[in-house]
Amino acid sequence: MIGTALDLVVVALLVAAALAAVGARGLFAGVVFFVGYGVFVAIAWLRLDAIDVALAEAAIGAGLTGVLLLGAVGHLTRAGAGAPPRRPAIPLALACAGISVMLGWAVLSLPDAPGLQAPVAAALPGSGSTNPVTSVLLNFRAFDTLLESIVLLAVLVGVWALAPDAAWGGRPGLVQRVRPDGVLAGFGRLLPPLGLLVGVYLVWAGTKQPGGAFQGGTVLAAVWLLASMAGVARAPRVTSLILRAALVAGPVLFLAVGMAGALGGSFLGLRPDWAAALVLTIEVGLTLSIASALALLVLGPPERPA
Amino acid sequence: MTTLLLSLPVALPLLAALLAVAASRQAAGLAMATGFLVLGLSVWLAFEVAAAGPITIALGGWEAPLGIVLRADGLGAGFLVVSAMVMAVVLVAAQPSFEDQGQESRAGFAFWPLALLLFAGLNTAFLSRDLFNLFVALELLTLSAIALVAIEGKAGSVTAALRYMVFALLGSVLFLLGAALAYAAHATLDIGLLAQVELGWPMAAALALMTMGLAIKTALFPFHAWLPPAHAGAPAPASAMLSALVPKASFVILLRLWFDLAPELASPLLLAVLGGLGAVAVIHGSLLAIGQDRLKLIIAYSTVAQLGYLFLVFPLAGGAGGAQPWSAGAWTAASFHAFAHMLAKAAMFLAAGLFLRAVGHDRLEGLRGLARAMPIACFAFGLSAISLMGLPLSGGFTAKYLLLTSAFASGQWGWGLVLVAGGLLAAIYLFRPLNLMFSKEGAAASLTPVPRWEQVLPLLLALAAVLLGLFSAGPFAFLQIGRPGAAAEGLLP
Amino acid sequence: MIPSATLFGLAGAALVGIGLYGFLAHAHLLRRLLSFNVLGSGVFLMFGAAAWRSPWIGADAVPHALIITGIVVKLAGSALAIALLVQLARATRRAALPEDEGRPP
Amino acid sequence: MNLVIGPLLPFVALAWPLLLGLGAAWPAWRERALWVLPAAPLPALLLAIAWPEGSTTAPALLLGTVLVLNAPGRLLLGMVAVIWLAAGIFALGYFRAPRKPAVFAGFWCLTLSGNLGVMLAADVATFYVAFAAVSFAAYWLVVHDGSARALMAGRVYLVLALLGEALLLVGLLLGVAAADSLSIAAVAASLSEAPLALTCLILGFGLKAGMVPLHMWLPLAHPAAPTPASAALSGAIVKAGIIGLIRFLPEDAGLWTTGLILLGLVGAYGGVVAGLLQRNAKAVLAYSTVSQMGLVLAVLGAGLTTEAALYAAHHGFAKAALFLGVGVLAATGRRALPWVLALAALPALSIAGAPLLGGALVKAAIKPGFAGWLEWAVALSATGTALLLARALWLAVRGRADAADARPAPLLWAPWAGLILVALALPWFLLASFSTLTPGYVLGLASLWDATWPLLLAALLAAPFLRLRPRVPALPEGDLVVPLGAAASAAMHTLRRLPEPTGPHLALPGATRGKAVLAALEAALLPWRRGGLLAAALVLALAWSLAG
Repeated sequence: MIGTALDLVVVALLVAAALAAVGARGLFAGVVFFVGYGVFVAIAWLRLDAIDVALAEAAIGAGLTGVLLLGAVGHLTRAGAGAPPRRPAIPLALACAGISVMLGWAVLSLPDAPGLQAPVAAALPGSGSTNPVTSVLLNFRAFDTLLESIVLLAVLVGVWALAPDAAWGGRPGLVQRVRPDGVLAGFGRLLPPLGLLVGVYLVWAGTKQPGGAFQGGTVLAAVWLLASMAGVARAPRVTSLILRAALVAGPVLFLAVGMAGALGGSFLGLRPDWAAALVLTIEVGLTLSIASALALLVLGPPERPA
Repeated sequence: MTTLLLSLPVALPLLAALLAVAASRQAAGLAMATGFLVLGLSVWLAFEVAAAGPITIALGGWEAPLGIVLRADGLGAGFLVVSAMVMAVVLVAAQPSFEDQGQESRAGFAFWPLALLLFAGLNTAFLSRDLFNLFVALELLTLSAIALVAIEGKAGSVTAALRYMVFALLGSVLFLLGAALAYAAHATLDIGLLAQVELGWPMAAALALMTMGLAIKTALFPFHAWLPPAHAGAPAPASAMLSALVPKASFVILLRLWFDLAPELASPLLLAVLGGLGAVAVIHGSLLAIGQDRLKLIIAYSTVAQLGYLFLVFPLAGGAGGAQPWSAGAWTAASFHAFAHMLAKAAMFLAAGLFLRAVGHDRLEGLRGLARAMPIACFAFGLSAISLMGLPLSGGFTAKYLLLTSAFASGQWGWGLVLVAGGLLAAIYLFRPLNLMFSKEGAAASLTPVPRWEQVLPLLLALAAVLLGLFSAGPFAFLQIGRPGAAAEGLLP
Repeated sequence: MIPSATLFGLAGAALVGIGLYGFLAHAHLLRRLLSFNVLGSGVFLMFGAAAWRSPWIGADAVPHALIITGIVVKLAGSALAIALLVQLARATRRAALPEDEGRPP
Repeated sequence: MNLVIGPLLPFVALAWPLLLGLGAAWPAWRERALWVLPAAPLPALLLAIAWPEGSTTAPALLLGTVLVLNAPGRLLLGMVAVIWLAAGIFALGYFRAPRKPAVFAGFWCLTLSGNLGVMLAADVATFYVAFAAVSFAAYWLVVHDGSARALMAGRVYLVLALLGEALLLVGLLLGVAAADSLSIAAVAASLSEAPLALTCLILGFGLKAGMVPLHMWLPLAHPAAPTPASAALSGAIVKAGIIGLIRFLPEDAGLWTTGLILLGLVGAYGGVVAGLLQRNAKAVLAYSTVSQMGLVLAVLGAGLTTEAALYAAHHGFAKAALFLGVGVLAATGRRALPWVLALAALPALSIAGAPLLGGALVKAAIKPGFAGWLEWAVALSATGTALLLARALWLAVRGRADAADARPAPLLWAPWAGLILVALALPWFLLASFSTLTPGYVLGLASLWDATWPLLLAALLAAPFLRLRPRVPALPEGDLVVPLGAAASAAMHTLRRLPEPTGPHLALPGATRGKAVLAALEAALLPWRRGGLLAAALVLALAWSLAG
């Protein structure tokens, strides 16, 4: 009973935050509501016993997306770019309500089929991880994860391609001007070591407990961004070989393991006795690549001539 | 061996893309080598499929529903081969524009990985049997395609890319929603397994969502308005990939949904809507192509029309008609049409790119008398036009012939009229550029010379489009391999 | 007592509707994108709720993994869209597509 | 998979002209391209004369190409090969300084290949492709000399050929749908249940064979072409329509049985009347083709397939000889005229069915198909034919060479004489196998009289004309009867006035406005809200319909 009440509160907050984020008058307010909405979604995931998802949602869905949106608000404001205000659209609202009703009905009429808990549990030993989510991500459905880590890279290449031709070879993003004794600079020095620790823990824990390359990578990306904003670390040039190597290392490693498996008879197959070591290796490689890709996505294309 | 044959067409472009990011100096060579390697592998795979029937592998050794299954049947392997042909040629054609000249440039860096990732996404979409995996593959494909649209960096191309982006986001979220509902209802994402279960209301909603999502991604009328500016604004090799290849991925998945997964669920309304929108697309796109004054826009609007033909397969072969004798013809015709369009459209865009380079702009009057300066490229353009119009002996003709036969056999005359009208309209909109190209008087005074080997590239593709018509019996039989309900006999002796 | 799965599944359906409305109704591209993210998380919530329909066996890990993948892909799309939008804003001083604010495309 | 199953020669016969045609385009050979013409039909000739019956398949070509060599096809294949061979040799002597020889040779070869292909094809796809090749490639033969008259004839030809192709394609598609097979035999068998398909096919083939009222292109196009091409057009190419009818007509053609006989007889007599009013020898000969093909159509309607093939073959040889004869006479001076004229009159007499010549045999062969007044009508048509061909020869003699001692070159008269010989002799050898008669029957008194009286009648009718020389009214080429003529000339007038498209803009009325409307529609579809609303609504509608 208490559980249901708690659920109802979370759902109410979710819907209210979503309405506020979508309908807010100001752009900035909308983004703030959206970040808040992200937090409530993470709570909802905790209620559904999905700690891995909750971590991912908090780190990526609310955190990084929020940062991206906030950054875009800044850019748009600086460019003085506006758009006509939203006009209410009754037919559209009806159609969207119709979609919601359709989906709600589908939710209520789902057949009473169990999920894949049993097959996952049966395959877990020898999959290289005791965390079923990690096993699905890096072993059972490794192909999805491989493609997904490469999607990030594709998008980064696309973002970089938007740089002015003259800026090619420069450092990503605008140059930050930070007061050396300011609050941000202080945080920038203080937080990164802490964040580094959290990030590494998340990756390492991912094989046994909730966590993993994506969540850990996001934290590490945040660390880098913070340090870069504080002026502690400068982003390398886009042509830097080390940077490029870091970006592709994880997927290349993943793909190499997969091809080795293919030579042994199954593409992306992991030998059970080596699986644990391979999973950890891939996780570490992916973390490095994901962290750099995410951080660079937030920084955006290089904008100043090299 | 089969494991490698099925996984390498996906793994090789991925690996090459990663290496192209790391070592951009070698990217062009790497990409071209990958194109031909994948082409060779696909042909080999096709021969294996022809000899032994559909080939299936479970990735990581995990069978569905836990794992992801790749399957090469006639349809998948056929698309794999034709798209690899297009890709191999397009990558070679891109080399003069995008190869690094000593110093790494922005576009020179970005083009190769994006093209290769598009290739990988495409091949995955042709082979995968897993709805969520297909979603990720489509995302990889679409995001690379959008980045390629914007690669010129002008305000116009950024606008076109953003418009494309908005449509693509809607399409992919609808597809994802459908896939999620399918899993929630039946605890599997595998098309083969879903085909075996009793499908209820959640699956009906899921199929409606996925169908609309894929239709939007295939730029079906009225969700096509983003396509012409996006395709016409990109550099020629990118246009060729965007117009010839990208829409086919979502279309193949659509075919799999309605012919593999739930053929018996297709309602008359669904078939009528898909076929009707396709028919309108044929007429609308062709009429708009007639009105354009820029060559690349004509070609792009022609894509809108040509994609419309593909959707006629649903009323002609889908639903209850799937058991009829004519359905094999119509079903195969859709693939044939897609093949012919892939080859001819890529050839056309490559040729248009050469014209643009020679003349400096792509307004129609610039084409006057071009056939004397660039006979090979103009000939290639003419050959592709023959296939697009559906004139006899070309791949486009075989496709239209099969569609027409099915339309008549099933008594659905209306679709036949659309086919005939579409062919006539195509002749009209292609007549203007052709007439100018081959006109006797007047020629652009100062043309930038274009090397002959570059003109041969579109010719290769155009010839392939014509050869497809000349030798259509083999491909016809090949496409039947693994076709669901293939028990129904085709129209061939 | 209503099962959490049902409750959050319905909430997800509602969020999809809210997000879809914002995605389709806004001319401002950043708001459109923000709404798209709401729409996406609504989809994931529906999906995740379905994985919790049999709490006595435990949560189904497959949807969870798929959702994590989905979240990353969604972020990738948003990042590219935002980068394009910033370019558009700089080039045209507008944050909407021309046809959506009545200008000729 | 074997590329070709069965003997290779049928494919060689079709591919060889194409190869030669391509070779003619080779820059070094371009000026002497005409030399390929006589070589092009040789493998086909070998095939027709010396090859055993049978079929050949190329499963990978088109939708699976099947070629068959059997009785009516073999005869017409041989006829096509012989006529093109003779015309090809004749062309060498005919063209002094040919205009664009490579283009002429190329399309000559393509037309020939198509013409041979229709005689061999046993599957619908190959047949259609061959038929399209012969129809469209022949256009370049018609317009070869580039004169206004030829271009005009070409335009009419092209419009009607397009119409014919469209009819044919629809008919074939419907037929394939009805038969559920690509085999011509199967399609033909199922056509009696598919009246619409049958109608489309008969009209399409009839158009090619000069069936009234679709014949209008024929008297325009045949005279406009250079003489060797005219011979091929009137002798060989029209037979593409005949073989189409032979192959596709079902046992029970329903109303078309009567229809073909009636339309055929209208053509047989109408062609005579219109032809007599012509001023140009080749136009008269073209109308004679309309008239003769009318008879063949009637024979087909009566159900005598092999006899029709025999009649058509004889007509092919003789008519080609007559066309070449016009060219030979034009190169003959007054001195050699009597001899040449005597020889030139032989094929004319043969077509009119004069006793002991080949034509009398084929006329006898088709007689059993008709009874009652039809028998008389068919027999009487020979009178018309005799009058018509006499007029053609008379006109040709008026166009003879100016120099009194001009003599035709061997390259001109040799192929011509060869054709005459074949036309007169071949029916004697083939009569028994293509009809129920034997050659001996023709030597009987009754049949000798049957063959003679129409000619006597013709002479009686012609006598007053020769004496009185009244002014006959002239009829423009391409017009058969007055109302049709008026309509046709109105149509031709419009065609003449159609501007040649030159600029990038088609000058269609209302094009600008239509363009604006379309652009507005496209702009209306572009705003995101509309598209989105439509997508959401469609999802709901589809989900509802799928669940129902």
